[in-house]
Order: sequence, then structure tokens, then C-alpha cells
Amino acid sequence: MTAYLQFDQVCKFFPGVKALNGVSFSAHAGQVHGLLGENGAGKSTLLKILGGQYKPDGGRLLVGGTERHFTSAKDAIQAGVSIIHQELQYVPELTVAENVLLGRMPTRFGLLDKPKAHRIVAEKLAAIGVDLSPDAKLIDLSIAQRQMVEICKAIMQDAQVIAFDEPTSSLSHRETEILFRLVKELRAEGRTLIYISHRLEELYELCDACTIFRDGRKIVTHDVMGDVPRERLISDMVGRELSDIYDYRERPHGEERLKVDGLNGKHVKGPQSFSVRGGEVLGFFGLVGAGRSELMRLMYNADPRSAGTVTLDGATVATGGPSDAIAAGIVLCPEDRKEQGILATASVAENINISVRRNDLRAGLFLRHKQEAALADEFIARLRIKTPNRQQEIRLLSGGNQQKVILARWLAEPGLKVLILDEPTRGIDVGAKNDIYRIIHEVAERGCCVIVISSELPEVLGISDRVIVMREGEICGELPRAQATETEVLRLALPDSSAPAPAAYIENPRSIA
Amino acid sequence: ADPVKIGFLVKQAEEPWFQDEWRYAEQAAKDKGFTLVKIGVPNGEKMMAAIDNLAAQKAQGFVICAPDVKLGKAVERSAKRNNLKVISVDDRLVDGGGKPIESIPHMGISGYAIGKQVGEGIIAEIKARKWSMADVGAIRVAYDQLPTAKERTMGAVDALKAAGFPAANIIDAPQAKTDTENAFNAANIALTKNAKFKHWVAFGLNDEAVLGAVRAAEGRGIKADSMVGVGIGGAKAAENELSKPAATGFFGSVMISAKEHGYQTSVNLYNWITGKGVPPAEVLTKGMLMTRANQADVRKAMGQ
Amino acid sequence: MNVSQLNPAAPTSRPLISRQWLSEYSMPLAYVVLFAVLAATVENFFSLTNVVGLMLSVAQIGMVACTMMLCLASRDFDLSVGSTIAFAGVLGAIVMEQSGSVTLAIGAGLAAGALIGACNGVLIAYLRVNALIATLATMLMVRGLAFIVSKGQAVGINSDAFIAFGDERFFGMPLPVLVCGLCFLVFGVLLNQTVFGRNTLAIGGNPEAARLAGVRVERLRVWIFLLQGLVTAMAGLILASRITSGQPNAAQGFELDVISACVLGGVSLQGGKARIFGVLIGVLIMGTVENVMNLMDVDAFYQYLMRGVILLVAVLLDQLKTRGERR
Amino acid sequence: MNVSQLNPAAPTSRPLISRQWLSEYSMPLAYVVLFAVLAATVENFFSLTNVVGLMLSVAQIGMVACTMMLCLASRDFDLSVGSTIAFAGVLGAIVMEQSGSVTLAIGAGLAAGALIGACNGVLIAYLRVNALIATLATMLMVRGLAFIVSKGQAVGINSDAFIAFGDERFFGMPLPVLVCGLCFLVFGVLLNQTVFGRNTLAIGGNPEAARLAGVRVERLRVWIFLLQGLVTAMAGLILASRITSGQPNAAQGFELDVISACVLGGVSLQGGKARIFGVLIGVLIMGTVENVMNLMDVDAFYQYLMRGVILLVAVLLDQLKTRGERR
Ligand SMILES: Nc1ncnc2c1ncn2[C@@H]1O[C@H](COP(=O)(O)OP(=O)(O)OP(=O)(O)O)[C@@H](O)[C@H]1O
Ligand SMILES: Nc1ncnc2c1ncn2[C@@H]1O[C@H](COP(=O)(O)OP(=O)(O)OP(=O)(O)O)[C@@H](O)[C@H]1O
Ligand SMILES: O[C@@H]1[C@@H](O)[C@@H](O)CO[C@H]1O
Ligand SMILES: [Mg+2]
Ligand SMILES: [Mg+2]
Repeated sequence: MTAYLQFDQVCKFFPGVKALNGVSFSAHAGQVHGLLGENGAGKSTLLKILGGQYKPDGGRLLVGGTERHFTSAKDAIQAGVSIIHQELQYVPELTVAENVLLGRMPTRFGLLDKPKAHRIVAEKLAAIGVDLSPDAKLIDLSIAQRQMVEICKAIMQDAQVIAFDEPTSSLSHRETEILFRLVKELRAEGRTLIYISHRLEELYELCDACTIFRDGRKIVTHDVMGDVPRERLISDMVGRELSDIYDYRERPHGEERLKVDGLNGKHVKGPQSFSVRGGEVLGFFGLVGAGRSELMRLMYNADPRSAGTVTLDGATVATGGPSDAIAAGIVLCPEDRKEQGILATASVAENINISVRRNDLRAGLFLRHKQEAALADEFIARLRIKTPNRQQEIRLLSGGNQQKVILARWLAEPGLKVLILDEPTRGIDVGAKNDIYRIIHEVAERGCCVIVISSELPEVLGISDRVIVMREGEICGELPRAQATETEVLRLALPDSSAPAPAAYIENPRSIA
Repeated sequence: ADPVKIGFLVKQAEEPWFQDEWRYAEQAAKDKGFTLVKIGVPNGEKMMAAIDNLAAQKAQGFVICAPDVKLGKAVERSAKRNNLKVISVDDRLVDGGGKPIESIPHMGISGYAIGKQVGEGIIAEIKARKWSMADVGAIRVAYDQLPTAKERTMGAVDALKAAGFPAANIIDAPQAKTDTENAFNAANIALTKNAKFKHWVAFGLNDEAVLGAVRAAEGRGIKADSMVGVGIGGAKAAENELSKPAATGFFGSVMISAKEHGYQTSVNLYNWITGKGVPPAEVLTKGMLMTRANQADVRKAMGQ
Repeated sequence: MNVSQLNPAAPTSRPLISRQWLSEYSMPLAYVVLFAVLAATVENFFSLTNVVGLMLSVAQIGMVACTMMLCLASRDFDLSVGSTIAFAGVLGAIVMEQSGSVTLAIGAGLAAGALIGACNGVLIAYLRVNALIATLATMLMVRGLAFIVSKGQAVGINSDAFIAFGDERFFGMPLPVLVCGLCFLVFGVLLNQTVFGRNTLAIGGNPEAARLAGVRVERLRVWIFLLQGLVTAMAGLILASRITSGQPNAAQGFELDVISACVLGGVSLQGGKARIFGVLIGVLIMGTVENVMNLMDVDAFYQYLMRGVILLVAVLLDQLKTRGERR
Repeated sequence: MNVSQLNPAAPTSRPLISRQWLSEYSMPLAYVVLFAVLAATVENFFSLTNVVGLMLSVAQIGMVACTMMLCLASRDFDLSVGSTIAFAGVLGAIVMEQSGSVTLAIGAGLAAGALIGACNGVLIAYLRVNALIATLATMLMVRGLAFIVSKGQAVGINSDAFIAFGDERFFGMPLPVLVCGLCFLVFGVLLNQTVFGRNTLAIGGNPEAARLAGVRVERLRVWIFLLQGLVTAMAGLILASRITSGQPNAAQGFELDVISACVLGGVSLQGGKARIFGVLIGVLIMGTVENVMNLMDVDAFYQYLMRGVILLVAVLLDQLKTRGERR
């Protein structure tokens, strides 16, 4: 095999950050080359250089043996390079077909050939096994579906080099399987594939070789992925040893603190009830669109509810809006950081402090700048958020580091009683995951209720005291930690689980409430 | 025959002057028993739409003060197409070459002549106060993008020059918009630049402009005894000023008769439509200088 | 997980379709109802002369609204259209009077408009000046130029050939109305049926995504502004011929009228959303309100009030409709 | 990788500081340089009377720019300020003349302003009407009201106490300038030192995120508009007292001046960004340009051209500065 894609001493500097500092490696045709590294290690930056979005400050890029100097994304596309970016890049008001064919719409006599566009996109979607109408607008799709559209878009460019930047971070089981099958097909066709992920299992399953980054530098390239022990990968990546990343510890559970009773609203099928005890970590699992986020949003007053009450320590939580929930001590870290989380042009410190400011970081009307700064610095250190300083605009941080900032916002909340985390570790590196799990356990040990929604089954199983499974908009089962095995949970979550599960495992959620 | 309906189109409905004209036209409508349709036409486009609109309402003619005198040809053409009779008021309509349009009878003022009257009034007061012309600065609050504004102020300038006022003492203060605040700011700068003058006079396109200059002068301690501002119009803004208990630098205003313009043009048009007589081709009304001293008399003489 | 969950745009159930249909056609429908009511109640409203007059009165706004729609759809903004109308008219008139050639006059006007538009485009797309400030600056400069070349005076037009341009009628329809109709046709096709239109919506919806997909964002934005300048200049020339003179202070405040018509028609200022049909309705609403108020001899001061109220009512109705669609 | 990168919260390295410093202070610096050059070259520019006159000429714009900054920072827009100035002035003058009480007059004007602002806020925040259309509608309605209550005529003010309000000087500074200064102080503190200011920026940056973080977005937006109405009314009353009459057609086009001053000062129309210092500079630039052109006797028609050019140059300079930060 020859190196089809070659990076040679590539550098990229931003004010205060050396995002890439002399990185060299090569990837071969017919190979899936994994990239690993902590959040902010420079992986996405490398792909942006490959995609013509950034100009490197030094070094060379060779595609198919020729040196390339891309000045725009168009150049890269024309050279047969296509990228699936970490931050999804779609046009919300356009349809699936229009997004997939953006920049390359078929025409007839100078006019758009809509039937043809519809046809070829429908065919492609069907071929890769995605059940989506080409006429749906992106704004009406779930994140996972949008992600699949992005993947379809990249694949339809028929590029020789295809790079995936954390494609599975918002996919659940089923789509992930589709993606894996696709990647393997593309490899068989002899294309050069780059694959970034923080999920080591995926890398082991897919990649033939891998390169590890840390702090903008290449640490090592393993030409044969299969031989490398997991521990070695992790320590190369994060620079320290990690044994059990979930770090689960038994702890006593207190009284029932949070009670959700008959909650109903849009996208939820019928009234839903459950409760959480102090010190308990409750995991929510389900497939994409199972209704977990919607249920939590109802509880948080983020969406109007049609029925139901939420009671915390015996007191009913007011329903005026998220501010009422927060006032009662319930906080929710949303799943979509770009749309619902970050204030893009505000600083890291402001992003951390925004909600805390309500009562903690103020003296009467005024802000307490010193405390704000101290709190921000504390969390930057605790979560190892990589940023030149707390004044950096959050949009300039790497994806995973943005996620950490948003998490810090909620973890810093002082009157915390119920912590709801919706896909908290999306796009976060192994080391940081470990940090976050530790914090989750700390919060629980303080006697708070913690609810974690995750589409990563091992994560749910690894940290939860109890798991609730949702399916098609309703709670369909519940398993205590001891019984929550991968097969049991999946069996509940998948639509065709016709055989009733053993009664001991599944209690009727409504009877718990 | 159909009941008589006539339109009265004015370029700036918000201006008190035109409100007065409309009021007197209404009076005529009541006296003679015809219907009056009042439409503001701030620009050429709106004017064309308004004329079409009148035709749709089956009016037989209209009186117009067009947003620009060079719209004459357009007025003439669309009136003819819609079979409407036209009389122009205030500003005489001209064709593309600048010649008055003969087919449209006119009643109005000559901006230049009114301006001249302003200048003459100022000169008379300078002489009455026995100021030496060399010590007097004159502020022309200018808004030259409006042709009639330019004519008026140039009329005043010519009158001053004719009386031997030193041309170098006339200072332009261009206002960005035609309101008092902009006149204030413009005049303020003119005053700053020419601190050397002992006395000041001011004129502009209307009362509001002169008011701005007077206020700016007051801000520098130049009060009634060393300021002579003469406006044009004589409506509410001037009345407010002239009836203040103490005299201000706003010496007077050349009053023009909205009554004659509003009432007489409407009646003339009505007569023309009903075949009772063809209006005179051109009537130029005169302005009168109204000051604190003769306020009541002038108002009476002007019929207001 | 069932199909309908994975596939939100799959054959949806009945109520959704009618909802979509409603949301698509509610504005035109509302306008038809409004028109019918007015025809029945307002004297002289429903007559050929009045309806033609109404259309004539919005012909200029309509033309420019077509390109403004593209401009807004691509998340831009253009305040300079009023000045461009004035300048193109003045320039056309001057060239007309000097050269005596209608072709030359129209050519000069159009060229000036295209140039102004292209300048806006370059400033905004390549030099990344904020669109509001950039077009405010050109608005001032172009207005200044209009005054300077005309020495502040209206420039009369005597050529009958030129005047015919704004006066001619075919089958009872004045040329400006026909031209305006043509604009709606052309730009409707451009928006909905061409790559140009899709890309415009794409750069409005998410410029970064468009760029990454290989759309030449900067070039496209310049083209949009250039078209806008061109069409605006045409509107200016037509206006000049209708009013038989080039007026340097014509069309002041025109930009806000055009933008309101577009927004009324459902074009989003956040970019990415535009419907040519909506814009047509927006333009017609604006014209109808004005027309009816004049027919009913509403006092000038109350006209301000009414226009405000009607603008509000129109968007509130539109708002109520989309309310249900929000989460 | 050096220490500053590994330890992100550590004191940053030199070049970054100076770049940030530059980007923070380049506008004021540029203005100081401009001022110095003008003082040296333009006769009469650098005199106490002229500088005071300059400040007086921008006092109203300055006051309203303070609240407009908040409005833009929260991703809103307000076109109704010009009309509110006129209405508050007219109303104040009428109440003054009728009741003879200055307190009552000022109270009425301020209350009207607050009400107008609150209406805008409710329309925009709760009824979700597009801010451009909502405030365009109130702009028309309020202007109409100003004409209606005054019957289109200027309302004279004779009360010396009221007039003193716009005329009084302390230490040589006219009251309007002092009030304007106070506004900059108060709103500067509000923006940078209070929860109110931070939340304003937050809803401008991402309204949904702010809501989920517990900001009462709707209420806050209403408050911002209410404040805007209040301050605008105050500007209107001050204007009325300066020109000793309430004029219903005052301050036309004022809204664009105010918004330009803000944008010139680096306030983003996309929301989430505002600097009070920048706004001050923006206001001063606008006033200085006008002042100098008049001092230098620039022809009225060329003034348009110059104003456009200077606006462009100012933002282009600002642009060049941030250029380096891109990519
Ligand atoms: N435009 C930019 N301006 C300033 N700094 C930037 C910019 N883009 C990236 N960086 C910085 O460069 C570094 C590398 O970022 P990059 O996005 O490549 O990380 P990553 O390896 O993809 O991380 P993650 O796993 O979190 O996605 C980070 O410290 C980031 O903050
Ligand atoms: N804005 C919306 N418009 C239409 N349907 C929506 C919207 N938001 C959510 N839904 C639908 O509501 C259902 C529940 O979605 P929800 O996001 O709660 O699922 P989830 O279990 O959190 O899965 P995910 O992993 O996608 O977050 C899905 O069918 C989804 O398509
Ligand atoms: O515009 C002016 C108006 O103000 C009044 O003075 C009469 O003449 C008109 O030309
Ligand atoms: Mg990344
Ligand atoms: Mg979810």
C-alpha cells in the first residue's frame, strides 16, 4: 500500500494556542486511519486544514502524491476530499435532498432538476439504509437524523478521501451500525478514510491504523491498530493511567426526593411518572427519538406541559419556565450544545457563570467579578478545559472543551438538588469523561438526585444506580443496577421486544410513581 | 351632472402651512357644496398614484402643490389622461426645460420675492437699531436640496446685498434636515466660527429654521437686543414666539396667506368645473412682515 | 421505533397536510378575503381604473422587492435602494437630455445601478463591512451624487420616447405594471427553480455550511447585490419616465417600504427563508392599504396611525398561524 | 507547547495582551488621533464653545444610543425612537401649557415613552412579532399620534422652569450634555457590572440557551424596551425644552443615526456584543464629522458624500483591525 494522504510537519497557530505543532503521518488507500487525542489536541483543526477551511501555518499536505494548497473548501472537494465536520454544517430551512446536493444540484435546461435530485438522494438514502424522506426539512429532524444527512452528503461527493470527525457522538445504536457498515464498504472500495472518535471500542472495531495526538503534537502512529492495548492508547492520549473510567462507588440512597407524576406533553406518549431518591444516579436509556430529552424538557419547564406535576422534597415545582425549575434546585444540561448551550461570542467565564449569577455571584444588582473569575478558573482546572484563558470566546474552543464549559455551568450551580444531564459526555475524551463521572458521583454523594440521559449503553450501565428505558415516547421499563445488563436494556429499548421480560426486572413504571 | 369632487394634493401634509390650506379648502367645500379629497404626496411616485386614485374616485379636478416643480409635465399628462382639471398652488409647475406650464393656472407665492421681503425687513430693522453693517453677521440657514428653500434664502441674500450689506458677513449654515434641532446645530457652528460679530441676523426657509438659529444665539448670550431673526410662514411656531411675554431674537415672520391659497384655489377650480368661469392664468399673492408690533393687524389683513 | 418517528416528512397524517396548506396559502387567502370585503364596502375600489392605479402605485416597490427578497434571503440588507432609484433617474434624464438617445440614457442608468450594487456587494462580501453600515454609507453617497450631478435640481425629460417607457399601455396594462409582473416571474423562477436561488437560501440559512459545500459565497453575494442595483435602477428609470423628470430627492424612505413589504410577505430577516408569492402579497397589502385610505379620504395624520395598525395586524395574523408550529 | 497553553488560566503571554489591548482601544485611540489632527488643522475646531456645541449636538443621539445598545445587544431593533422623541416633546409641551406644572409635564412625557417602549417589548417578546415590523408600526402610529394631539402644529412652551431644563449650564456644561454623560455612566455600569447587562448580552448571544439557563427572556426584553422608551422620552423632553416647543415632526430619521452610531461603535446587529465605550466613540464620530464639515463650509451636497465615505472608512478601519483575528 502507498500513502495516499500525507501530512508533513503541519502547523497551525491561533492566538495563544499552538493547535498543531509539526504533525506528520500518512494514511493509505483502503485503510481506516483513526485519530485519537484529548479534547483540544488538534484533531478537528487537522481536518479543517485537509478540507481547505484553514490554511496551515507551516508544513505540507499531499493528496495522492501531489502537494496541495487548498484555499477553499471547494478546492478540497475538487481534489476528492470530503469531510464530515464535528459541528454539523447543514442549512436548516432546506430539505434533505437540497442539503445533500448543496453546491452540486442537478440541472436541466439551466433549471433545477428536482425530480432527479429527489430520486438520487432517495436512492442513496435507501442504499445506505437510512429511512428519511428527501423532502424533509433539516429543521424538523433530530440531531441524529441531521448527522445521517451530513454523512450522506459527504458520501455522495464520491471522494477518494473521506474524513469523519466524531460522527457517532450524536448517533445511537442503530445509526451507528449503519455508519460502521458504510465505513467498511468504503474501505473495501479502496478509499482513504480518516476517523475521529473518543469511543475506543469504535476505533478498535473500525480502524486499521491510528495516530495519537496530544497538545498539537503527534505522540505516535500505530500501523496496526489491533495490537495496541487499550491502556496504552489511553495513557498516550491523556498522559496518565486510568483504570476504571466509570469509577462507580456504592453509596447509600436517602429518601425519595424528586417525584414526577403523570407528566404529559408534545412528543410524549401519555402521562409519565418516575421518582428519584437522594444520592441516586438514575440513567435514562433509549434509542434516538425515544423521548428522553422531551420528558426532561417538560420537567424543566422548557416546553409547555399538558398535564402532570413535579415535586421536589414534598414541594411542587412552579411551572413558569426554566427559571422556576432552577430556583427550586433542578438544573438541566441540554443535549444540543450549539443550539441550546453556548453563547458563542461570550467568554468561557461568562458561559460558565451565566446561571450561577442569578443568586450566587451578585451583590444586590451588581456582579462580583472576582468571584466570577475564581469560579471560572476553578472549573477550567477541575475539568481540564483547554483554553488560553478564561476570556477566550467559547466558539474558539474545541468541541469537547465547549461541552466541558457547558457542563461546568451546571455543576457550579450552588443550590443544586437535581442534576439532569442530557448526553453529557458527547464528544468528550476518555480522561475528561472520567473527571465528569467523578463529579457526578460527588454530586450524588452530597445527597442530590442525578439523572443522566445517554445513548452510550456502557456509560449508562457504568454509572447508574438504576436505569429507566424509554421507547417511542414512553417509559417502558426499569432495571436496578444489578439487573441492568446490556442485553436486558437493549431488549426493552428495541421496538420489537414482544416477549415480556421477567417480572422481577421490570416493574410497571407507573406503579413506582 | 355628477356631484362635484375635487382633490387637494400637497407635498408635505405634516407641515402646518398645508394643514391650514386644507382647512380653508374644506371651508370652500362647505360654502360651495362640493366634496374635497385631501391627499399628501411627499414624492413623485405617490403623486402619480394619488392622481390615478382621484380619477378612480371620479373626481373632476384637483389643486396641487407638487413635491417638485419639475413634475409639471407629469402632472399635466396624467391629468389629461384622466380627464381632470388642474390648478397649481404655492409653487408654480414648470416643464422639463424650466418654463412654466401655461395650461395649468397658478396661484402662489414667488419664493424669491418672499425671500426678498425677509431681507428687506431685516435691513429696515438693522437701520432702525442703528447697527453698523460691518458689525453684523447674517446666518443663512440653508437647505439647498429643496429648490424653493434655496430661492427664498437667495432672495433674502440679494436684498441684503442690494442694501449694501457686506457679502462676506453672510454665513451659510446648512441644516441636515429641515427641523429646528438641525437648524440649531448648524447655526451654532456658524456662530462659533464668527465670534467677531457684535450683532446677528438670521433667515431661512421657514420659521422653524430661524427658530433654531435664535435658540443657538441665545445659548451664547445673544438675546433680543442683538439678534434679528425673520422667518417665513407666520403659523403657530411664529405665533408662539411672538406672543412670549418678553421679546426674543425672533423678530418677525413674513406671513403668507394660507387662507387665500386654500380657499380661493378650491373655489376657482369649482367654478371652472361647473363652467362658471375660467381661473386666471397666474395670481401671485403677497407676503406681509409680521412682528410683535403689528401681529394682530397682519393676521386680520391675511384673514386669519 | 416506528417509521413515522424516524421519518418526519413521510406521508404525514391528514391534519398536518392541511396545516401546511394553510400555512402556505393563508396570506394569499387573507388577501383575497380583504380584497373582496373592500370591493363590497369601499366605493370606487373595485373598478378597472382603480385596480390598475393600485398596481401602478406599487410597481416600483414590487420590482425592487423581488431582488430585496434575494438579498434578505441571503441574510443581507440593503438600505441604498431609494438613493439608487433617484440617482438612476437623474442620470438617465441627464444623459437623455444631453445625448437625445433613449438607449444611451437607459444604458447609463442601468450601468450605474449595477455598479452601485456591485460596490455594495464587494464591500459586504469581500471587505466584510456590516451590511447595514455599508448600504447606509452608499445610501448617503449615492444620494449625494444624485444631488451633485443634478445640482440639486430636478432634471426635466422632454423626449416622448423616454416618457412612453413609463406611460405605454398594452391591453390596458401600463408598462411599469407589466415589467413588475415580469420581475415577479423571473425572480420567482430564479428563487425556486435554479441553483442560484437554492444557493442564495443556503448562504442565508448557514453561510458556513454553504461555503464548506463548495458554494462561492462571496461571488454569489456580489451577484445578488448587482442584480438588486440593476433592477432598482430600472425602477428608477421607469419612475423618471412616469414623472417626466429625474428627481434627486425621489424615493426617500423607499428602502423601508420595500423591506417591510418583504417581511410582511414572510421573508425572514435572519435569512434562509423567502417566498415570492408572499412578497407579492406583501407588496399588494401595502399598496391596497394606501389606496383605500386615500379613497376613503382618511385624514393624513390618521393615515400614519392606520398604516401602523394594519402592519401590526398583518404580522400578528401571520404570527398566530405559525404559533402552532412552534414547539 | 508552552506553559500558558497547558495551564489555560495562567497569565497570558505578551503579544496576546497587546493585540487584545489594541482591539479594545483602537477606536478610542483612532478618535483621539482624529481629534488631534482636526484640532491642529481646522480653524475654530478646538475651542471650548465649539467642543461644547459639538457635544450638545449629539446629546440626544448619545442618550438614546445607550439604550439602543442594550436593545441591539439583545438581538432586537428599534425604529420607533424618532417618533417617540417627537411625541414625548409634544405631549410634554401640551401638558405644560395646560397644567402649568413642570413635574406633570415631564411625568407625562416619560410615562408615555415608557408605555410606548413597553408596548414594543410586549409585541416583540410575547407576541413574537418581528422587531423591525413591530417598531416600524409603532414608529408610524406614534408619529401619527404626535400629529394628532398637536393638530400638526408646534406647541409653544413659555415656562422658564421647563426651558431651563435644556438651557441650564453647570461648570460651563449644558444640562443635556451632562444628562447624556450620566446616561453613558449609568448604562455603562448596567451593561458591564450588573446581572441585567449580562443577561441582556446572553439573550442576544443565544436566546434559547439563556432561557434554559434561567434567564426570564421575555420579561427582560420588555424591560429593555421600556428603558429605551423612557430614555428616548427624556431626550424628547430635553429637545422640546431646548427649542422651546414640542414639534410633531421633530427627529425624523433619528433612528438610523442612533443605530449607525451604535454599529460604528462595534455593537453587533447579531446580538451578544456591546461596548459602551465604543458607542460613545461612535456617537462622537458622527457628531464630529458633521461639525467639521460645517466648520469647513463643505457644500451641502458634498456633505452627503463625505458622511458616507467617513462611515465606510470608520468601519473599514475597524474591520482591518479584526481581520488579523480571523482564520
Ligand atoms: N479558530 C480558532 N481560534 C482560536 N483557537 C482555536 C481555533 N480553532 C481551534 N482552536 C484551538 O485549537 C486547539 C485544537 O482544537 P481542535 O478543535 O482541533 O481540537 P480537537 O482535537 O478536535 O478537540 P475535540 O476532541 O474537543 O473536538 C484547541 O485548543 C482550540 O481551542
Ligand atoms: N422540534 C421538533 N419537531 C418535531 N418533532 C420533534 C421535535 N423535537 C423532538 N421531536 C420528536 O419527539 C420525539 C422524542 O425526541 P427526543 O429528542 O426527546 O428523544 P431522545 O430520546 O432524547 O432521543 P435523542 O437521542 O434524539 O435525543 C422524537 O420522535 C422526535 O422526532
Ligand atoms: O413648502 C412651502 C411651504 O412651507 C409654504 O411656505 C408655502 O410654500 C411652499 O412651497
Ligand atoms: Mg474536534
Ligand atoms: Mg435526546
